[in-house]
Amino acid sequence: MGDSGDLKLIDDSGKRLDGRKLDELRPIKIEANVLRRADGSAYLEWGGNKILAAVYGPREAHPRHLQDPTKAIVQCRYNMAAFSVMDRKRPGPDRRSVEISKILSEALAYVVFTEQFPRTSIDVFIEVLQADAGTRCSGLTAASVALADAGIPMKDLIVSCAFGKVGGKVVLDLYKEEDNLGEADVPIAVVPRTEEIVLLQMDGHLTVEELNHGLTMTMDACKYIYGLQRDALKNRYSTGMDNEENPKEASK
Amino acid sequence: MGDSGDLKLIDDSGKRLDGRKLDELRPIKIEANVLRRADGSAYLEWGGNKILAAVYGPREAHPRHLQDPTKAIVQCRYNMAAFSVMDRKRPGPDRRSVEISKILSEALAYVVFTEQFPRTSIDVFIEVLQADAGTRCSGLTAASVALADAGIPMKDLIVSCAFGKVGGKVVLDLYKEEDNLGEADVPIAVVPRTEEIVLLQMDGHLTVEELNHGLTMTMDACKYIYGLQRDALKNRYSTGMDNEENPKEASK
Amino acid sequence: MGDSGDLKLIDDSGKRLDGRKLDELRPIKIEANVLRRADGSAYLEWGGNKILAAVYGPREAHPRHLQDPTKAIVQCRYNMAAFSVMDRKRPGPDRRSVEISKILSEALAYVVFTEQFPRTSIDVFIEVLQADAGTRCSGLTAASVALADAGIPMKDLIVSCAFGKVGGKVVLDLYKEEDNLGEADVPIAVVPRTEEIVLLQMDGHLTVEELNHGLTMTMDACKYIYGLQRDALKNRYSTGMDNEENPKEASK
Amino acid sequence: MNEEVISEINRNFIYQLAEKGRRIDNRAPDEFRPIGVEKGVVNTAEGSARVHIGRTDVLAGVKIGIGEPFPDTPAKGVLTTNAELIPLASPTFEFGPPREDSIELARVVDRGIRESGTIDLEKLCLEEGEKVWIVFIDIHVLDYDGNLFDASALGALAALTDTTVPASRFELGDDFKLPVLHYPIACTTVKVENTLLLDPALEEEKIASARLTVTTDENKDVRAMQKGKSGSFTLDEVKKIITSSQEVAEKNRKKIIE
Amino acid sequence: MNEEVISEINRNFIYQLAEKGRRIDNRAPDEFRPIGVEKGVVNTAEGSARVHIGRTDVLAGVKIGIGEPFPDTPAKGVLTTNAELIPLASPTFEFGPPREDSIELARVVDRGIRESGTIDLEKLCLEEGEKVWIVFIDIHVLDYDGNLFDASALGALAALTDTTVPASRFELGDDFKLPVLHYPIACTTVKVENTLLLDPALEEEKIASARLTVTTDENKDVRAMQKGKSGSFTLDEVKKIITSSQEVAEKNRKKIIE
Amino acid sequence: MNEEVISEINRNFIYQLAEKGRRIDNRAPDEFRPIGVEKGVVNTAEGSARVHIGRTDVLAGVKIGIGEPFPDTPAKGVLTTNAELIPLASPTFEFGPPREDSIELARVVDRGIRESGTIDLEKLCLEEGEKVWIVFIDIHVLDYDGNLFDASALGALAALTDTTVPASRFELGDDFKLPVLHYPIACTTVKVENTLLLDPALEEEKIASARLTVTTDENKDVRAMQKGKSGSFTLDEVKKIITSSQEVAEKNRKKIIE
Repeated sequence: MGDSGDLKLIDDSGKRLDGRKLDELRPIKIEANVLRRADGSAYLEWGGNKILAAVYGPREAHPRHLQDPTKAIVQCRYNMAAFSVMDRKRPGPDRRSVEISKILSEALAYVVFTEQFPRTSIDVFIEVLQADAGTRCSGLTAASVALADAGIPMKDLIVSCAFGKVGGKVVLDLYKEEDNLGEADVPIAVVPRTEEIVLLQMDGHLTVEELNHGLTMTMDACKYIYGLQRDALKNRYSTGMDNEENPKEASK
Repeated sequence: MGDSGDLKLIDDSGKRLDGRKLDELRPIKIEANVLRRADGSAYLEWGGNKILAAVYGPREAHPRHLQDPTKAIVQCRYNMAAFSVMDRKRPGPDRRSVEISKILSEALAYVVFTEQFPRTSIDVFIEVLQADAGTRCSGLTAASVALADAGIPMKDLIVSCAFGKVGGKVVLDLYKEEDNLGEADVPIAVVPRTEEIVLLQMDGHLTVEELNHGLTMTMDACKYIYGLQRDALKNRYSTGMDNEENPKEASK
Repeated sequence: MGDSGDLKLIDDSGKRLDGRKLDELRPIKIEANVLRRADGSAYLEWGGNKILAAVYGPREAHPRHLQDPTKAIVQCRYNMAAFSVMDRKRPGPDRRSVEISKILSEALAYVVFTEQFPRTSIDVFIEVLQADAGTRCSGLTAASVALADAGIPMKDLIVSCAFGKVGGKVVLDLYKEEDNLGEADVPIAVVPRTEEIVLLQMDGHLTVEELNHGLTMTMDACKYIYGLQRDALKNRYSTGMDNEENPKEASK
Repeated sequence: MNEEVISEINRNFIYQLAEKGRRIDNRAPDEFRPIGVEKGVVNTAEGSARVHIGRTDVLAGVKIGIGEPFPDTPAKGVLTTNAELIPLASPTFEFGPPREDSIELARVVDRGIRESGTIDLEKLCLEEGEKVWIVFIDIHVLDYDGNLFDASALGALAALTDTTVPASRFELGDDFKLPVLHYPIACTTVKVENTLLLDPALEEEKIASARLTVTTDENKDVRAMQKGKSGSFTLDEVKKIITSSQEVAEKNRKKIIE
Repeated sequence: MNEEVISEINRNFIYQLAEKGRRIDNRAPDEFRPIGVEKGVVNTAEGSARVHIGRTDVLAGVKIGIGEPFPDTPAKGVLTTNAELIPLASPTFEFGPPREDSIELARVVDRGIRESGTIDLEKLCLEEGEKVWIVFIDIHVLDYDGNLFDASALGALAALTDTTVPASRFELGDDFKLPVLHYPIACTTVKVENTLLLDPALEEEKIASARLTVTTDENKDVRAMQKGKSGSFTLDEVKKIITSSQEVAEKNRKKIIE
Repeated sequence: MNEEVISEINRNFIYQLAEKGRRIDNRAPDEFRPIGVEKGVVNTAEGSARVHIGRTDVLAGVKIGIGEPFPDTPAKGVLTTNAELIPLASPTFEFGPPREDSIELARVVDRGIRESGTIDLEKLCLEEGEKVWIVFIDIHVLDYDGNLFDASALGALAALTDTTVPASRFELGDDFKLPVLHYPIACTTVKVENTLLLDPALEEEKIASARLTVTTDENKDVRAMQKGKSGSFTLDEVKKIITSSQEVAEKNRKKIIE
């Protein structure tokens, strides 16, 4: 969390630098079934984030010592393209992406009926093509659509969104400038039907009251995003990058 | 490919800086069966190149997932000694040697009767001890002698040679200075009996006419080198680094 | 080995900079059974060295190709904590620790009845928490106590100690300053009952006479340390870091 | 015997106890195991502390070096945190490069310290944009009996409060105590069936469905959180955990400051 | 189902079609699949392009940085090319460090651009021997349905033509378009039985015996070639491939320049 | 046939010979195999030598570069030694990063040279604390038939005596011979049953219980030692080995100096 200096992140009318209200999400667009080779996929634009998620599996887990005889393992790999950020990122995993991959894997495993696929791996790949803060939330939201698109049996989708604190105010869904200069960032992921929390991180400085307020605000936002996810899944045979044909069917 | 500046790479009488004619090879010397431990080996000097090639196998492929139940895999590793070039090379594979190893493996696999040795690996190691341009061609030429020396059943040997463009002229077999300052470099490998091309790379700038001329010229050169390879194999029990004894037999 | 410059490492009365006589050891303290999770463990302070050793096994050797069908393998890993030396050490193995781990493994394998545990691995971990010269000797001395604490059948313990040459004199058990400025360092490990030598390294400059003198002196020191090791093993249920309970028993 | 195979019986036993609000070592659900903090245990480090939480044993060392600041904070010192899950500490820790568990541990400890402004990094600037003090925190886990997050965070903070910047060694003036401004304490709670257990022992940690670490400062404000494991919490559970973490943190903080 | 096991039936089917000069998707042997090029798709990159060849989908991004020139070209900018065969794009791409396939891909694309003098590197010198602009081309394969070489080369070139050097961000004057001098186009042909097929689809690529990529410039001159796979070409085949590559390159180049 | 499986018969045969003081190749226990030293074999190196001990074949090359001195020896050049057990040389050498065997080999050779002050490193200082000559010794094992330590040490020393510092290439004055002050020679002895065998051949090395390498200088002083393998020596054996190593070293040294 940085230092905003003289920059006023919230103006006198309570609007943010990008014109949003405190509890307003950035525009979100989700498409399911956008890739040919993957078993399931989704493309998501969320503010300036552009994210692709793909699912392979259930397939045999490699190496074998990873296999769990009682259930499938969910292996999520979060990766940023070198050009997805202002200062070129060296390709390959770094400590940040290893941690994010771990917590996203844990969150996704909660909703997948892993017991149905012992010894297998369900592999989820999240590629950040363009980043604008909130990539782990965007990626997780896209990944659960890709899982559903792959036909993996799930309790429910997962929706993820962050809130933060900017210019002394609790606000929803930070974008890059707010993330750099804000006072706190709290990514959350929930199972919308049950309101269970499956991912929760926080860094910065918040009172308990601010935290509680933010959690409630974000839970509501997640329910809205849930609708977008379901729409994307409904529309997957009518829209998409190639809407003249159904590529998954065509490949069989 | 570099920039020759004021340096005249071809003189008025059509001779190159090292005195060669345009279509003249550097001196080449090949010896087979020069190492004790390897199943087959060859030592080659080609201009300023000094190359050692060794073959092990067919032997069990490791790790096991590399095994092909229908045929042997040919794994060639091209490596430069740290001291083989003017600026010390860091030991170990780099991106260049990984690419060269791949294309040399592919070329060698064409002539080996791999179907005879399912699940095995035929391992070919090429060590560049002293480099003077054309090391991949030298290495491949040595490697096919080492394969024959190891008694691996083959359709034919492989011969490799490069042509290039220097001072506006298409020339055979670039050496270091020409390689640094020349306008194009085209390494080729052929099966001499059938004139099939199994390796072909090019970088630089050539017209189609220059390219066709160079290909024909290099094909002829390869046939000459083929003779040297066969002589080396014939002589393997009469010459070599230790001509007082046959090391391969002695070790049995 | 360094250069002592004007510093006088041995004073006129034959005392060393830290007040020790030429053949005097630094204070040594050994405790056995100090860790809960390990099968055997030991903590050792030797001058300014603080060392922890732990043993796991015999357990299945991984990866499988390491397994020896005729005996157990002894795998010792020597590691220095980043903060154990004045200039922070990058975490993870370096070339020095790889070499030390190898020779310590070899030394320990001599006294373990490895034939009793085919296909297994006996894993020994040595952690240098604070270093003051002689860490490999300290570590090996601690490791053999940890092996005994783990109940691994052994011919005898191993004791290790170094001698060196400082200010022209052969001295026992160099500490940091002497190691930096001394003329030679000779770490030795012995099986005390048989006086067999299982580890011997040397660097510096010694005459054969100095070497022989030092070897004899160090053999005597090892026998003294052997007593400390045995005391530690005898006392393991009465002292230790948690003497109110026996942690090994409590965990069963 | 493979210690990692917790028998079904043992698992069920812990479940049954948890339902009744009891634990295998007779602690209350919100009770920490005994905590021991010993500072100044490694004289080659600029600061160090060994922390026991029950039988979990962590050694944290601080080394101070000199380097360049980050471009976006040219007038601030640099903090880096590393954790090593060395195989000495547990049969499940493997030899090799850091894996996701140790990376997560290091990053969670780091965020707790960084986000609370524990160190006054501005006092660690030597020459703006050119030269600053670098604080290396290295966490060495020695015996793993559960709840590494809290033990490591406590060790790191204790080692920082023990640290002297060795300016004289670098001929940069007098040595000085590392300026520590805040005292963030991490408290970890796990969920076993529907019971929340603070400071999980190893067996509890293994069978727990979800984990939440809450780091609070001396004003009871929240500075960092990290949820882990493939289970879920309700919003109410999260709120309850935050409150209990605040309370316990006050107690545990005294082990550092006193 | 393991997609990599192409059934004998399928293989034979492609062979039989090839003998008759036909292909599984009804293309002519020298016909490319539909090509789509979209520039400017990533605003964090200084230049970017997404290229489809049929269902093969590649995203190329260009980042511009500042660094030192190579000692032997002190007055020239630096070009580096990297390709990532990320496991999102195919069940056969593995997670981990670059393997030989991605290294070969990156090097072939790099040579096509470098050897044709695509970028006017002399215009990218800031201070001779000290400071130059560095052009990073990163190729991200998103969906792999054959012929990555041509798609990647096309993506890289398209991204370069989309690139603005962000000089003002570094306070080094006004931004300017990356100076692009040439337009090298790679065309890949494979040999299936004795038939030459341009722009191989995935199934064709898999069963082909040999592959040849020819990169030609707008003057029809050859700038780079790369033969792959364990089969052979006759000299006549090579000449035929070069000619057809020149022709198709002219068509494909228009997708970039138009 | 897996060469690594030495049959029980062969093993017993070597044991029985050793008991009688005899060896498989009819050498005396303290006899080296024929040694061949050829200097100046690689013209891209600043110094080089190829050494045969029997059929063991090692190529050592020296490259000279420029770099910074170590902080604690600001007025001295830098020596670094690397050894590659390339898989060309033996079916037991694997492709990949250096493993413990090659690391031990490099470090033992390095210590022999370093501890005897072989190179006058003070003559390799260009600018105190800033710029010194760096001597890279690279050892390439070409054929492995036992006793790599002695062959590598001999190769390294021979290559050093062949080395010219290429000052003119760096425009730093005239080229000059690398100043070599001492001639340390490594002699390796193994113990087979209770017999000590100098210069072990591959088969002897494999079945030996213990190994001791003793490096002595031209004054017969000991400069480095390294014991290896999981067996033991008595104090008497060590003393005997040191004495015989001194004697043989004198003979072997002549191969370098003559």
